[in-house]
Amino acid sequence: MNSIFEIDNLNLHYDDFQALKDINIRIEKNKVTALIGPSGCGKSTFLRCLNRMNDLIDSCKITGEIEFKEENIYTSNYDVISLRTKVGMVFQKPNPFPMSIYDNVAYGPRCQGIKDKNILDEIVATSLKSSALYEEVRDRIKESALSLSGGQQQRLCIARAIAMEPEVILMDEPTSALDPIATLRIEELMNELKKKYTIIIVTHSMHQAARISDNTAFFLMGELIEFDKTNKIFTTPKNQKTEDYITGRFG
Amino acid sequence: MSTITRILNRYKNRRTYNKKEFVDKIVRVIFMMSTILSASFIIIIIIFISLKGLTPFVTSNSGIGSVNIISFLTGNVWLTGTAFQSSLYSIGFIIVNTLFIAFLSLLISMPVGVLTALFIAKIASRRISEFLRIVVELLASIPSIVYGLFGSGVILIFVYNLAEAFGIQSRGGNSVLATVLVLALMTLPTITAISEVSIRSVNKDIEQGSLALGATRTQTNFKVILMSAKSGIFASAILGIGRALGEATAVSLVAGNSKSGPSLGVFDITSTLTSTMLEGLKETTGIDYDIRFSVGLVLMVVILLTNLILNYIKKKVGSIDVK
Amino acid sequence: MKKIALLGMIVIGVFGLTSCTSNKEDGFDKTKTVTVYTRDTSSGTRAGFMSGIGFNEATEDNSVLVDRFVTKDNTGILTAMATDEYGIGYISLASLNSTVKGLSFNGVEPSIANVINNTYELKRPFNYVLREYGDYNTIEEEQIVKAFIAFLGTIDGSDIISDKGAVSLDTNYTWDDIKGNHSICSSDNSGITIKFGGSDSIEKIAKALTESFVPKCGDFVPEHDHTGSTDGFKRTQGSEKDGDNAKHVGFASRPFRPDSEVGAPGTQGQLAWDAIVVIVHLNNELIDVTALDLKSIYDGTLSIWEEVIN
Amino acid sequence: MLNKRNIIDIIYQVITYLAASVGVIALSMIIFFVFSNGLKLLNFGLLVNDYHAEFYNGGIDDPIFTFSHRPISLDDKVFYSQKWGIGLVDSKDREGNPIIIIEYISGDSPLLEIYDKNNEESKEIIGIDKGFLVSKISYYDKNTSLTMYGAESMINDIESTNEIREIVFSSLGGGIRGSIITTLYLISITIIIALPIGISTAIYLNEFSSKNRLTSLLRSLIETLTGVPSIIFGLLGLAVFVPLTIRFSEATSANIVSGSLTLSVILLPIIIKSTEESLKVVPDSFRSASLALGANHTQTTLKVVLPSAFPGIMTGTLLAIGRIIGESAALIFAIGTAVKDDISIFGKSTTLSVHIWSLMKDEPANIELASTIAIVILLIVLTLNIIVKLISKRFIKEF
Repeated sequence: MNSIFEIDNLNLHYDDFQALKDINIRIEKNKVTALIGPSGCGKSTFLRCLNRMNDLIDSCKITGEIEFKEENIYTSNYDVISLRTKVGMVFQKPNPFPMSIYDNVAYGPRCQGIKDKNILDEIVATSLKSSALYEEVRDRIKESALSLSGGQQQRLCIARAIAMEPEVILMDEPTSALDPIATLRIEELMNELKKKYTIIIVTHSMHQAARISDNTAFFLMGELIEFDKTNKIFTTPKNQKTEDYITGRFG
Repeated sequence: MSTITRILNRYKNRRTYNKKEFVDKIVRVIFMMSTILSASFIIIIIIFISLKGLTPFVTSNSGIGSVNIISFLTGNVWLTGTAFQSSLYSIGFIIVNTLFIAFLSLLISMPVGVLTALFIAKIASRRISEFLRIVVELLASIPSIVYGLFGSGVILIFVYNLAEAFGIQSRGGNSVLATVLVLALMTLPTITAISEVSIRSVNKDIEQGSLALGATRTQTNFKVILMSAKSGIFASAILGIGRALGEATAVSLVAGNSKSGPSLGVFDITSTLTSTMLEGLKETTGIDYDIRFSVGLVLMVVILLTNLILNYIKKKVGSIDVK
Repeated sequence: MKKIALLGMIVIGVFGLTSCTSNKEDGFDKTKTVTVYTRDTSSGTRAGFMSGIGFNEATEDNSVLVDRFVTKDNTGILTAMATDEYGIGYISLASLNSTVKGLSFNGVEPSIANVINNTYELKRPFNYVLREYGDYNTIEEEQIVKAFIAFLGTIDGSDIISDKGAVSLDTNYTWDDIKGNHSICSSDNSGITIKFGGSDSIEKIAKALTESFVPKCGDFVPEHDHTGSTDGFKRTQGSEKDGDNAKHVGFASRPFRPDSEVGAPGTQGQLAWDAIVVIVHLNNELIDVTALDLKSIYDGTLSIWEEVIN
Repeated sequence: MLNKRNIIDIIYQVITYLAASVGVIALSMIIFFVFSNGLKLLNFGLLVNDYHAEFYNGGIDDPIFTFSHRPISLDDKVFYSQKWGIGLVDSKDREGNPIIIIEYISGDSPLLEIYDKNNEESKEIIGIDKGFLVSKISYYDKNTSLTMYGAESMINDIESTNEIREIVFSSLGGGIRGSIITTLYLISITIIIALPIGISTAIYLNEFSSKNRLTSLLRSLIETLTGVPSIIFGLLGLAVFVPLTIRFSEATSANIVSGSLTLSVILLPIIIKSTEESLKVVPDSFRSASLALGANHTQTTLKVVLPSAFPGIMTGTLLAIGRIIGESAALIFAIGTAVKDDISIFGKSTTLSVHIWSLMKDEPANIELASTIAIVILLIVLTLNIIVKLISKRFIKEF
């Protein structure tokens, strides 16, 4: 198995509350991995561990190991900023910056010190093309990103993330704020993207998980209950709790 | 591998860790320095005012004798004896006057200011409220001396005639009432502006919720909106009372600057800590000058205590906030 | 639209109410108490007034005054007398106008003529004090200051003093007569700054004097910073003479204190007199007041107008 | 149908309208008071003229008298001297003092030959003209004609004399150009000092600081600053900033820089508070998105958070400028009260509101000019207000 993330004995506490309990999981490269489970089960928290976004929360304590490309990312001198350029992220609500479309996409590369206009132009064009937004916005690339529709905004956020050419894209319920048509377009996009990138997606919708993912992990009360090929999880779950959840008995 | 990918990888795999973290650290230190600088001014002020303000109590004031701190804080005659030759100062009655006046002026400016804010934020049409807002902003920037001018040119005459109508002989209108009116006017813009912001920021859902339950506009305005904006309105009161306590120039033109007291009748002349400070600041040395810093010190303590008490009340009130 | 109309009606209503409280014209009620107005203890006018009515102890002591007196500045007292029918106060003669009534003092009308002929007694001197001779940065500064003081004694100088409402001293020679003695004034002095300070009551006169004297004396630069009589001596020969606020010429609107403000010989002098006028409201029946009555009013012995108006 | 609920509603409504109208009336009365007192002095000349008048001492030798008749067009209020060919009128200067103005001077008047007495050798002709002030005329044989005696007596005096010893002219002073320039300097310097410190403090408190005792101590120290009355800030300026600027610059007394430093301290809490409020409104998702893209803390703050908070910071700055323009108590100590025409940032001068203060301190006070300056202040604030509103509107529209 060609894994990009290897997580061993991961425990996470917010003050006294244990949000993740003893997680062990291997994430496969160039596959879509879906994380499912009821609200508050720890799936989003887990996702945010992978690019160390949990660092921003003071009360958050983590033990265990997360290896990204065979290197533990939770060591004191690990380069977090470089990690985040390799592990991109798309959030629940579309959150483009109040700048132009161009500046939004060019933001990441600029932060890394790329100033050459030609290179930036090419990055922006490529990213917008790969996120299937280019045709819609090519004439108003200097206009405010806030003038786009919700679905377009979310695709812009994806373009912004892939402008850095990361190896992994983390998606935290990327379609929960969108209408069905916009959701469909994002899902199509993910199918394209997984050729090049490893995608880890948190989703509320089991149908979405079934449609797009290769592997699925089921979280409950901070524990990883089951992790397997998506079709196995949805057809022959090994664990009773998983079966209860996907058949809609709770959650 | 495309050119772009190569370039990006080059930038990404650069050992940026040290540099970027370093920049963060430097920037943090710079920002922290400016924070410490901002915070240090109050310490400089306190040290400076205390050094000057405590002199009359701890030194013999070049032979006159030191001021007794107890009688200074409790007595009811500003100065017994000749200036520069006596140490018998007391400001007990002035502290009472100052608090009394600030309280009364807030009693007028709070309801008027808050209701004006409600009017601007919820009732008036867009155009009228835009106009009123500019008026309020303008008034906030009028120099206090101009308020003093208005006070001595209009309010004194008004109060004098008012007292006469009641059959009372006032001292040319110089009175507690005139001072209260001037201070109420001066605090009005502050209270209106801040209350308006907090009224405006009340969540629309709450408002609509109330309307949907069959409450009228007026009921919604008073029972839901004002209640939800409570903490902001309280904050405006704190700022308002701060200005009322600290205002000097305008007050000294209408108070009458009494030298004994306390003055609790509305048509009686009065004096405040600030007007007392201002009066003697022409000279530059000697006990009659130094004692003004003691008054300033007391003023700062009074303002601080008032703020603490009001903040405490605000927290109490805030905890039963309508959410 | 309804709202605007309602608001408009309220506005008109309140305006109407306030305008109803107009002045009543039912004459002067002698049974009312006297409201006493005074300047604060640092004022030179107050010092002149109190010593003029023989109440020296009240110059810097408020506790010997009548209870509930009102403290105001010059303008404050003037405007108060226009409103307060039962008030009494004092101002500088130069400020007197027709909105109030100026009283005769001991039977003598307050006028410039009566001040000059020495019959009007309620007055105070305007004095100057210079730095000690030799205590100047340059010899030029000292010479300009000397020329300025000489100018004060000329007809040209006293004209300006009179023009600003003070009473000038008698003189019979012009600047043209004496300018030969002050050769400094024929050179270009535009790089020299002379600092004036002290009494703020004399500020206007001092400014008028320098404005007129500057072109006569090589365009030196005058800098005025008037903070109070006490600073006049303090900043030329007293404790602050070498401080940041040091002055070349200081003014005092009262006599120099014999105990603490005696300077080097020839550095102090008088430039004018200022008359102080006792003022009351126009409706007041009083036209003349004696020093004794004033003292009794200010120490509280006479408190009802009837007792003053016999 | 009027039921109980309706009646209560109406009562509440009336109270609101009443209160709002009281506020509006009070506020409009102040504006009315200021305008009714000050409007008549407001003109362009006041804004651009010098405060200090230019004085000339004129002399005249062997005048050749004219006998030009009084022009018919001359107003009745003008007093005319046939002998000297000059028409004078009583007026008042901007500070309310009586003055005498030259209303007319005939083409053959001997007074046109007046030379500069201070320059005896060259005897340069001054070239007097309509609009000049005559402050006094002195003679060899009788008392000087002074402004205080009026134009009529001055005309009578010169009509009955054949020799003039000295005649003093001046231009009309009392303009407030110097005070306006000082105010503008003060605004710029104060903003240059206070804005960076205030914004970086707000950023530190809101973005960088960790929640600990030190932070909350710093925060409450800064909040305490808002409660300090401005007169005490003035004393701080006098005791700390004035000596500091004297030590490290060419300044010799209180100056614009020391005034700006003092004002900066007054403004810091205002700027910090309003900046912090607008930083708080910036959604956290912006910060996470930026960090997730590999930006560091500094980049996130400067490139994303700060620009989003920009309109709020502008509003805070506007409030601050209003405060600068209106402040007088503190500045009396920290910048001085000397009205100047040539403004230098290390020299003494006055702002508009201190100018008002010194007019009020005069004996007697000049309420008209004080009100006129108040109008100028109101106009400046109004202009700034509109400018800032336009800028932030544009800014919001663009992004």
